[in-house]
Amino acid sequence: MEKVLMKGNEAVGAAAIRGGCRYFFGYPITPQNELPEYMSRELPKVGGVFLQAESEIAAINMVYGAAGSGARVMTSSSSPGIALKQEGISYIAGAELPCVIVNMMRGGPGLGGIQPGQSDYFQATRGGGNGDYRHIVYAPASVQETVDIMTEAFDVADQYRIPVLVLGDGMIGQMMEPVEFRDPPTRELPEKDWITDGTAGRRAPNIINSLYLAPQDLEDHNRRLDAKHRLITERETRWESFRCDDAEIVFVSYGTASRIVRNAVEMLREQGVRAGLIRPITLWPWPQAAFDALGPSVRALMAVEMSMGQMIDDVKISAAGRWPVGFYGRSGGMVPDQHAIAEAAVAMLETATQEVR
Amino acid sequence: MSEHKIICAGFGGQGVMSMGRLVAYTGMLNGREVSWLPSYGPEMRGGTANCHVIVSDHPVGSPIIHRDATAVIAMNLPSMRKFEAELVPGGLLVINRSLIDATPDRDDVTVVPVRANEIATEVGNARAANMVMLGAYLGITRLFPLSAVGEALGKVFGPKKAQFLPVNEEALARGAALAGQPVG
Amino acid sequence: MTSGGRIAILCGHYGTGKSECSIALARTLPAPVTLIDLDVVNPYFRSREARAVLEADGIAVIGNSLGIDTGVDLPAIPGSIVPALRDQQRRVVIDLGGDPVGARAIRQFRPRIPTEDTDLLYVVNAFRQGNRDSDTTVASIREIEQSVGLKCTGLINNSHLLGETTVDHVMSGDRLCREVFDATGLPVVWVAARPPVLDACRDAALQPAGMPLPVTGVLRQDWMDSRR
Amino acid sequence: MPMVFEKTRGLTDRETHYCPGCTHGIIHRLVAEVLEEMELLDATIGVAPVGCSVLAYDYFNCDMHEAAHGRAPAVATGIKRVHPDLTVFAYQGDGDLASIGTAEIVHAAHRGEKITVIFVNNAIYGMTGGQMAPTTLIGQKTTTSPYGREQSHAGNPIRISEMLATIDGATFIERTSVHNPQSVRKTKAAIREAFTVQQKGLGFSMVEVLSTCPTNWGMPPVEALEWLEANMIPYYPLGRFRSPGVDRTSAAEV
Repeated sequence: MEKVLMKGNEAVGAAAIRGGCRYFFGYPITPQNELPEYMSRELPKVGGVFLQAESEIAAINMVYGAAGSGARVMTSSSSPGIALKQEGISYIAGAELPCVIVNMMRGGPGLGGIQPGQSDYFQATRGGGNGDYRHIVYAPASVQETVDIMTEAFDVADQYRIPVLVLGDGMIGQMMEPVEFRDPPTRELPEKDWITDGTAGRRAPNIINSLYLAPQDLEDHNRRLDAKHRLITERETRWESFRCDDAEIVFVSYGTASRIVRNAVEMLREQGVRAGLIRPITLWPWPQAAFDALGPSVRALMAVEMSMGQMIDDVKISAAGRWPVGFYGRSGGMVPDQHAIAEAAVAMLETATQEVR
Repeated sequence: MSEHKIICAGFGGQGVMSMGRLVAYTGMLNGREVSWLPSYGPEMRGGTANCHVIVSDHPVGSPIIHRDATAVIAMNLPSMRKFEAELVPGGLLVINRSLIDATPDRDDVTVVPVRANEIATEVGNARAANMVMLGAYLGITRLFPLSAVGEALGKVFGPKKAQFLPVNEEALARGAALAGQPVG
Repeated sequence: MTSGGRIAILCGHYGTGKSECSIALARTLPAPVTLIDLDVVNPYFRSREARAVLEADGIAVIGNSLGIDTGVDLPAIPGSIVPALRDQQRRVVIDLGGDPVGARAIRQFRPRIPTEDTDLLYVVNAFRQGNRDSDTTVASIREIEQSVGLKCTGLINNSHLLGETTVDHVMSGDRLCREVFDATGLPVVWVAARPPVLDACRDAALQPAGMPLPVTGVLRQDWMDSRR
Repeated sequence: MPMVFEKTRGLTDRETHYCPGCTHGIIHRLVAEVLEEMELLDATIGVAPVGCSVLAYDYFNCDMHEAAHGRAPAVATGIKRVHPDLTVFAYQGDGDLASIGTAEIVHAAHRGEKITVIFVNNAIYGMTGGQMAPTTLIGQKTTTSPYGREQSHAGNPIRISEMLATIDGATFIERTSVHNPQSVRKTKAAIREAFTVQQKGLGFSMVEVLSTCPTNWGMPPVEALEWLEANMIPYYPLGRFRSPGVDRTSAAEV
């Protein structure tokens, strides 16, 4: 198929519709407004429904209702709006409903700013909602990757009956890159025999619910969810390892920040410093295997984030004391600079060398 | 490795965004790797606008241009002041002489002054100043042949604005023609 | 006689130990006994959680109509309370919710409760804020009486600090209860404490007012008694 | 001999958990009977709230969703937009609808969402142990208004039907009660009318039903019904506030 130049937010909308999305419930917030605007324009053309809700809370609860009714449904927002949706996300995860949520992150905390950020890592991977739940988190680094993930996201959500969060940032949402729309790999999807669509007198009522009165029942439910989470970890973990084979320092970075790090890697290589990059594509499940595959050449890891350091916690868990873990981050909508990243890496390697001596 | 990192900047309404999109689009249609990143938010609403465009032979790393712009196309004075510092030594600074009286601070870059507004008015559309500027840039860098840009123009503006195509193409050509003239 | 009523309703501030006393009383009284947990205020430490222990002792327990003792904060008061109240052969212990408003849940059954055959026992714990002196305790008794629609008939001295309780604590409660008696004429019907503490009182020849009511602490003892 | 009482197919065989004398049971039955009589049961999706009726999904014999506190109208919106041909209703209490969920109910009405809401107003939070509701009357004692609700501190009780009746999208709004057989019959008629409005695609419909809570009000069931009549109805007048083609902002006797 021919390549087209698309803005990230529009491309997400186009890919979602291609992925089967027919219902969108949302509430405006910068920097993702092009997405609901696109959906309001395009969904009616394919027989779908766009509805601007009165709040993010209402929007996610509409998603809950539509998902339980068997629809392919999504919502989108940016950081503070996603914070408001956490209640609904927990209910959706608890009731095991499939849906797709897009967060085009901006700077925080609070009202923060509208420039790109990655400070919702904890919110995305730990969840701001209550309870022992997980959901898949994709962190694409280009418009093309966003499109590929969005096209597949509804299948993934349906396969596991789980919310899927696509975590971009203002940069991913606002930038234009050439994209090609491709069909995702075929997945075997279970029949949706649990949805509410009227019994038609043919079956017992279906109930969409996350309430368990007996503690033992709730524990059993949580054990089932946990087993599902393990299965997803086994099958759906994705990452990219870039020039890690002989690397002495390995950066860990995702999304927009990882693109800048990739430039820093090239720059360091030109200077004779053997740098590499682990780029998690799924933040949950987290690519532990990428770390276990690192060779003996590695002397240090360095997390690079557009935050004051959130993902670094997972990097440290994965390092498990095998390597020192450094950090470089910018926040508030400031974007890291490849030169500064490279300098931080060189400084860290020197420290690591001194410690070895 | 050929990589062009261009910052287009000016007032809102001067067409800096579409100028950048046109470069990205032309690059894509000619098999190059491209990215286009706009400024967004209050800055955009407040009147000034800019976008970062990268055209490369390799996949684009960061879409952000930071102190490594190969060219800055500045449509007004605040834009020149803000972005000339982003240029690499030897970079290209195309400035709209119709609106910029001052001289740049940088003395290690090639400055190309273009009386874009006057030329645009001459070709019959005052709003085509951006195309004159882009023409000048292309005339110097030879990034794409003008015909390739013309083809992309049709796609960017769509059939609804087809009547503006000839004017825009002429503005591009007039800008490009300046490239042969002495700089200063 | 205060200890002789067929129906014993235990009331008091929350945290005074109504539920443990209700359980202890249900196990002390002659069979058949029904324990009715009418606490619709507190989600934890409800006497219904001791259902297994009590049923093993032959005591019937009425919790909520869902048949689930934890995990629900619905009042879900079951209709089976009415036949239990009506059964003349049966002793009934009713564990009320804390404070006057919590005690209100029993009002709906007021017409079914024979005043002459019912005790309203106020549980005193001198180490809870609502029982810090005689005046506050009397005021609390009056409020609950109004809320329940019955007159209080006696006191249970359940002054304790959980696992840290000593005879001194029991005797502090005894002093408070005697002051309340002076002010109201309400006798101390039971003195409730863990068996070792009751034994220590006896060994020290201390004689707190009331009949000894051994409380064994059956509610969530796994973690409540970790310091003992 | 005519059958005087027959269990409706609209309810499951599950025994409800409601306290003796609680009027939720009556209201459940009325909704279920109407759905059955209108032959809608097999094409209906209900939404249960958080509150004493949190388990309503076990009692109604149709597809059901459990919703988060206050969000039932949003959940019902999502369902209705996916299944515009099915009947969708939400069953909500006063804490749920009149407090935490005011934005959701106002905007569902405002959009003219073609759903039916059964709003049970008993002036207290039953589930969590008798706390003050937005509809708690002045002077009424609850666990969080132990000295009685005071206007200067907590404001006046909110009249939801009157408020929603000012919204154009709210096609049918009626307040009824269940304190005597006559009012029960009127409630059933109102519920039928509300579902009819939805069937005809005319817009949003809501029936507010004044209800009792013997447990948390602290009174025997019969006394509770009398209390409702003596105290709630004067403040919450019964009647139809809006119906197709008619919009009023004060109650009118039906």
